[in-house]
Amino acid sequence: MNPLVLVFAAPLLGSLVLAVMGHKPHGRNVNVAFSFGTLLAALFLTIKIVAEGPLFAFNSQFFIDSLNIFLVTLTAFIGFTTSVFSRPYMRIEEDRGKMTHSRMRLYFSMYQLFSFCMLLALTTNNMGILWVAMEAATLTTVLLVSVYRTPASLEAAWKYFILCGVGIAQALMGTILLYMASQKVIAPGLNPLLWTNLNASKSILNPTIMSLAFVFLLVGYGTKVGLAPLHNWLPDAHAEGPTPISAVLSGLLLNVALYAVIRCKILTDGALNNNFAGNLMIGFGLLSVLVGAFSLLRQRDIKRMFSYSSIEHMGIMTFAFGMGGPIANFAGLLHMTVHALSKSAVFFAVGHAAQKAKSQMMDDIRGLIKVSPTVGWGLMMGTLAILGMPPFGIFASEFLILTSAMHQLPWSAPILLLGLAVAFGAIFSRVQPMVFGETNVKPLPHSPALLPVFLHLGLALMLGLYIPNYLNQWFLQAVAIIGG
Amino acid sequence: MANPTLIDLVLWVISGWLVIGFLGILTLHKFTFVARVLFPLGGVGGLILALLALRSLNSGVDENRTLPIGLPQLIFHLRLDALSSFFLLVLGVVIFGVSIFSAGYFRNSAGTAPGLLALEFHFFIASMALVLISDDAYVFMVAWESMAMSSYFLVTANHKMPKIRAAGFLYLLVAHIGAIALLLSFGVLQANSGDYTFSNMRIQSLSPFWASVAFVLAVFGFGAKAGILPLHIWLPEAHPAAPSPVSALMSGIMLKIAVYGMLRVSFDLLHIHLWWWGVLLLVLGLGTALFGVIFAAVQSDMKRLLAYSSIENIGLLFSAMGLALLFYSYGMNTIAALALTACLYHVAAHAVFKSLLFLVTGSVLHATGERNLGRLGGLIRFMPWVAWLAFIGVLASSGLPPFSGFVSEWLLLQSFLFTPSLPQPILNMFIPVATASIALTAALAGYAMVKFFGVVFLGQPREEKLNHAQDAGLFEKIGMVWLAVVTLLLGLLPNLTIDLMEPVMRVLVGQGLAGESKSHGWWLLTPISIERASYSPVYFLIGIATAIAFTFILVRILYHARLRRSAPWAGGHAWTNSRMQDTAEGYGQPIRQVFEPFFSMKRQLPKPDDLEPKYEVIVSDKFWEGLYMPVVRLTEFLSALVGRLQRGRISIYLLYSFITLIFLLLLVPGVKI
Amino acid sequence: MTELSIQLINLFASILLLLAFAMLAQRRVINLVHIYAMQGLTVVSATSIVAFVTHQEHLYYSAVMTLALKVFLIPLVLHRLIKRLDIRWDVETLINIPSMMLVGIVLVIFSFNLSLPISKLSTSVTPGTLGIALACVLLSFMMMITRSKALPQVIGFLSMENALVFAATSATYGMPMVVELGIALDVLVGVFILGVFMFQIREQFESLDISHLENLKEE
Amino acid sequence: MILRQIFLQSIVSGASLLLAPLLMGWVSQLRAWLQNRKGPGILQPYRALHKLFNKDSVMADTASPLFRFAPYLVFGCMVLASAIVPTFSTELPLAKAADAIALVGIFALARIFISLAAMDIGTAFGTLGARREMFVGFLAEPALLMIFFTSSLIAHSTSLITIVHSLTGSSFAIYPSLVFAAFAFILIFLAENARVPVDNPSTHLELTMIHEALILEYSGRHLALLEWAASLKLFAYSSVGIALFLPWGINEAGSDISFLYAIPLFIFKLFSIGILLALIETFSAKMRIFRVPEFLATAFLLAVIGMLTYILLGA
Repeated sequence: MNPLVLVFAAPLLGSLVLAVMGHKPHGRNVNVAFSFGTLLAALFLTIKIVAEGPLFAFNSQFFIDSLNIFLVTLTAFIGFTTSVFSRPYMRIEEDRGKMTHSRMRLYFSMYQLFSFCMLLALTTNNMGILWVAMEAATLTTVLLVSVYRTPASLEAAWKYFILCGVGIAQALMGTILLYMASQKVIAPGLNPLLWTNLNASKSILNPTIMSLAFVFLLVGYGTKVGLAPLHNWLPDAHAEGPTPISAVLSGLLLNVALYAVIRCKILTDGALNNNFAGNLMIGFGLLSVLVGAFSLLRQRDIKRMFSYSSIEHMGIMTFAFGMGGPIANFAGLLHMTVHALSKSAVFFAVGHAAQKAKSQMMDDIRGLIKVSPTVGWGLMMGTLAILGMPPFGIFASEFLILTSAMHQLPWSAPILLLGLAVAFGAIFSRVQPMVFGETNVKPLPHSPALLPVFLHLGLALMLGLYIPNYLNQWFLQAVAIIGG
Repeated sequence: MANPTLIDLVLWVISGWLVIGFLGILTLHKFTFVARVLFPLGGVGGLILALLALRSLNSGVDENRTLPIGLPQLIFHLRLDALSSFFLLVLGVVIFGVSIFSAGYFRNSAGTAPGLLALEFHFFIASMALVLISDDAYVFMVAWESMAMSSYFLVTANHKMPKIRAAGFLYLLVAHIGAIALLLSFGVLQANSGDYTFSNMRIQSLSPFWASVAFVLAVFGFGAKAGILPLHIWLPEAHPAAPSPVSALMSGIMLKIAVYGMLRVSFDLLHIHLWWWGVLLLVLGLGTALFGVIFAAVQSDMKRLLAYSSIENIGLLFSAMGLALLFYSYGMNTIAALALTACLYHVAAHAVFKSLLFLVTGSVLHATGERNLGRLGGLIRFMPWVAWLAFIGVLASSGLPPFSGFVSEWLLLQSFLFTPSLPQPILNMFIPVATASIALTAALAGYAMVKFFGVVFLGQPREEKLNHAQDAGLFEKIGMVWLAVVTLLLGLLPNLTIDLMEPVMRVLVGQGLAGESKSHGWWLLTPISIERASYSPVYFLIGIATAIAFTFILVRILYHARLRRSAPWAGGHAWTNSRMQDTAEGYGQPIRQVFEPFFSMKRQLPKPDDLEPKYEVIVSDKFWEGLYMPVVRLTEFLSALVGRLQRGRISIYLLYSFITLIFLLLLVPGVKI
Repeated sequence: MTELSIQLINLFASILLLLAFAMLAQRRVINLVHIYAMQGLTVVSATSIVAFVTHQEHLYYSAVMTLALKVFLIPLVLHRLIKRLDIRWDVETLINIPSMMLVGIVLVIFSFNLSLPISKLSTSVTPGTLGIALACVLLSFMMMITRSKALPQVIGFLSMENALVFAATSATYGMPMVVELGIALDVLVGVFILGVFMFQIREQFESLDISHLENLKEE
Repeated sequence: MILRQIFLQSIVSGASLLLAPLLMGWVSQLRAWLQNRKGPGILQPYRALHKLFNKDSVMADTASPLFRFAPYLVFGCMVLASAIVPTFSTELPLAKAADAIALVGIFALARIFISLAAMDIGTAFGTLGARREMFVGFLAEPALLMIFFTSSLIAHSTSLITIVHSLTGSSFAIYPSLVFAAFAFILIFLAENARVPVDNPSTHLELTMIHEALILEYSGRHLALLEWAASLKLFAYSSVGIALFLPWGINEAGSDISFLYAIPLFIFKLFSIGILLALIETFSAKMRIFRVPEFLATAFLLAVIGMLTYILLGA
């Protein structure tokens, strides 16, 4: 049996089952089980790909190569760890009366469906299905963000829906243009929307249509990536939803959207033979870095702050991919991986911290190291990882990005320097008094799930010091696919 | 491995430190074990490292090693050459003293658990050693930032005080910005070859413009770590905040690591050398030195005083380096070697005596609980060990013969006297001024040090509780005695030390001084020629000692007057008390007056009718108001501006998307509107 | 393809544009729904013609689906929403209607120009339709920007989607069936979610005026 | 050879030890005459030293060992200083051990010891004196160094002997840079030896005193040593002045015959310096302590200008 079927079946089935019994006490465990199943299926798929090379499935509608396989694994992995984190977290939310039974069912069911949508978006070969999956991912997360039904969460979800909906509509326009361009040139009998077919004949696609298409696609998927100035939904959605959702939004959804942009960039580059797409991405990237960094300074809500940090990091990645070249692309992929791991770890720690303090306001969170040393150190280490302190992996990718930027685009170096410095100052000055200092808050009733935090940080640490050879090979092959 | 090479052994020491650190985590709260076993063990590691480095310097080792970690295309490249060996030697020597001291210093009650402290401490020293043997940009940066991070945690060991947290934050922020600048500098140096090893950087030929960019970025990055003006701002905050052994390590070694990096980049990695680089370093260094020492003289917190004194010394190091670079850029390699010798000598000397002095403040702090000079005094009577050891450090720090600080100062001034031979007339004009400021700095350093020693240890105790101060414990004494002995040796045996630097000079400028410097015997230092200049601390010491001994004996033999003790005479005033001594502020008053434009001062003067008259002067750094606050305000302004992007209105957000779309469509090639 | 069908498609395109302008000018919410339904009908007609001319079977399915969804189901849902929520008027647009029309005209010229190079290269028989579809997208976009109530905003969103479907059928003779189905499903689910939301928003804020949704912002 | 060197060195050192108080006495006698007083006689310093050595020493009960040790060290420093400065002969084996920079270092070492000793007792006067002494020192010391450097630039050496050699060298030359240096030196000379207008050695007025405040707590043999050290300092400074600015006629290594005229000539120069000093002290008034920085800064700047002049004119 094709392992891809399992990869899809596990979350879909989980979604259905949990829609029925998600409110039961062991619904949490079932959620973990299904996520674990997805992870196993993804690993199985990965092993198959490693052994046999790229894979087509279902009449070429699905295509798995080195560029998406590591994202599939990453998505399944973070999906799993987040479900582990959800166990005690949602239990406390339920105890505190923020979640009713029906909301629990909705939450778990949508959580699985969301995983499914992302895996679908990652593995599909059809640019149309990619669009559909992205839109579906938006819809599921809209429900997840609004799950508390508070005025703030409704407002956040509404904005999220409208802004991303409109954005995604532009991506549909782009897809139509793409289709139009390929329809004219592609050999009859081949599906003109399949990425592999497009990629094979990308050099003969009409450059004008392709550049128009790329603009629409970039605005569309870029909205989901959270590129400034299309980013306005992102802090609201991160801050008002449940923390596990913030973790997967930052850790996964943004990556998937960026993945879509990269796929489009590959085609555009092939058609245009200039760096039009790259330049646009460089511009968006730098703007996002600056906007993200300067916005960080004024935050008082901890989740909001880290969501701005995600904007900044997505900016760095977009910049890296825009710049292109083997080193920058490698660094961009590495950054995607490590940022996902570190940022979700930070959100896990933040979740526990905010639950302890019963507030997301940073002024209310103090002395974590005293209440719970593990949460405190988890937040501190996660923050340092996010800020690019070695030996965490983000440092490795930032190292490569900055050093190659210094030669390829020297003028951008001061901007990046400014952005990183401001971000560092802003985040660290807030996190330090939260972790250190005095407090009189009592410990939580349920022991926090810190395994995911340290697992993620451990992996992020490892990737800074040692990248396993097979992962390196994937990255290298993916770099070859991205080219540029 | 049957016959491990030196670099392997160095790596074993580093890993040993890491293991000690992890043992610390395992024994988080076992105070006695951590203090009595782990810290001395780490100290022994330092000693072993020093011996290895000595061996390496003597045998002229140049060993490479790669470790299969790091980035896949860039595994860790390590290299042990003469330059790293020299710094490793300094590192090992200082760590031995500081670790042994720490064994007796840390108390169980401090904010951070002892085991965690051990982890941070050993991680810190291990990362410093790793910086020194790194041979590619990645491992260098990893070790560099680990060093910053671990020292940050050490600085904030007592994190319950908001002031300490603020100091730690400032420190890490400056360190991080500096690190990004370094990263960019390495980015230039690798010249887009994608190969980040130092050996690749050496063979890249950059245009003068790009080489200058790399150099200036390196100055910024390393200067931020070293505390060069105007990036010194963190230093006087972080040093007082940190526990004393940590201040000792930071001041003694970490600042030198920045000097090492600067030497590595400017002499080793860059293949061309422009004369104005030297001038830049020289000007920065001189400014820093003068600034540091003037501020040191007016401080009223003993650790701040020492921190500013470290700024001064770093300034001297940078000016020596700048001078060397200047000579080197004109191909005057012998004289460049002279200036570099001065620089390296001062690295060693300052590392040892400044750590010693910081350890002294630790002992004083433990015995009295006071850091404020205004509440100390007379401790020589209660803590004679600490006081006399401090005295050695103070004399070395003041640059007095025959102590270690004098040798480096002497060498530096000697090299300045060669500057008229430079082919640039404008530089010749500049040199007298530079020399004058070096001389002024040296003299002011003496002023500051007299203040430090005199106010802390001499006179009468300014507080009642000082009468119960206890002398340092055994471990503390051993640590300090070790450093004091090394200080004395460095002062008395300059030729032996310069011999050790010989291979370093060969690496950096192609030739050394050793051939000439001991041509008249090991005891006489003649760096260029005997006619030019000579200095012999041993003779010097013998001369003074003979004179003193002669005088003493003669006075004893010829005269038989007795010695009586009585209350101080004090010009006949009957009612003197300890409050009538000069305060630290009073002692700094002449400096405040002469150098008034340097400071921004707030005075609180007592009025005639005050019932509790209070006099207070707060001297602060003009750089805060003049440079940092505007930057902070600008950043806040910009962030407010960016914050206006997000006003909560969905229509506006949609408008952003709309405008972005239209704008990008206009950018599409081939679209004409 | 016959001359007649080309003219018909061009006619429907113009009607679509006209309706887009009408939507921009219309203040009564109920009329917006009617216009939306008419847009749907236009799209259905255009799709059927293309299907008829190109003999693509899946376009017929697409037309039927659009008819069911956009002419009947969604307008019906919207009607009921309006009744239940009791909203008739969108009191004030953020910009007055004449200036909005002016901006609209500029947008139309812009999109025509934009699609000009593509139309020249196009082998399609109806080169102008892409420009019109693009203009409709932008006009709907503008409508979303300027409306201050939640429901008109949603209608703007839906009409943008209509324009996109029109672009797909007229410029490319329809996307593959899987994609069309997916798009339709997404739209349907989206409308339901929005409907649920609107009830909840009214419950929480006691109004559907989106100016109440401005609490999450930077100080 | 070695014996000869040790012999010569002892002669020179012994001579300076014995001559130093004489110079002191000569200056005060001259001052007395210039001020129409009778004066204590030129040998008064010897008598004073003898008296002090024979007296009991009274020491504050709070004094630390540092306090007792300081007079010996200061005295030792001054002996060493006068041993390495060429007086009437350049054949000084000890001079190799310390050059001009080290000489400045020796003075600084002595200064720091005496200042610390003054702080040790913890009286108001002691700390005041220490502060003022260091204050004068931090300006005078670099100025002195600059003066040495001006001549070092000419001689391409910091060794005092080489400097004297090259200044007395084959051909007579006028060095304008040395003129500046000489003026600077006179100012420093006054300041460093606690002379009017910077300090007045014959007063104990607390508003003005510097040197006296430092040694206020000393008595008996310790005071004697300090006084002797002060006269040695005056002697050393005078010798420095002679060596740098009036070096002609000094005995060069290898020509023993020149001792015949070198020694009398040196004594003559010394006495002339004494006259100059007495004149200056008589015709100027003591400055306020706040004016001292200006005075010393002038000296410092003059010395720097001296160096600049050398670089500009090459002479």
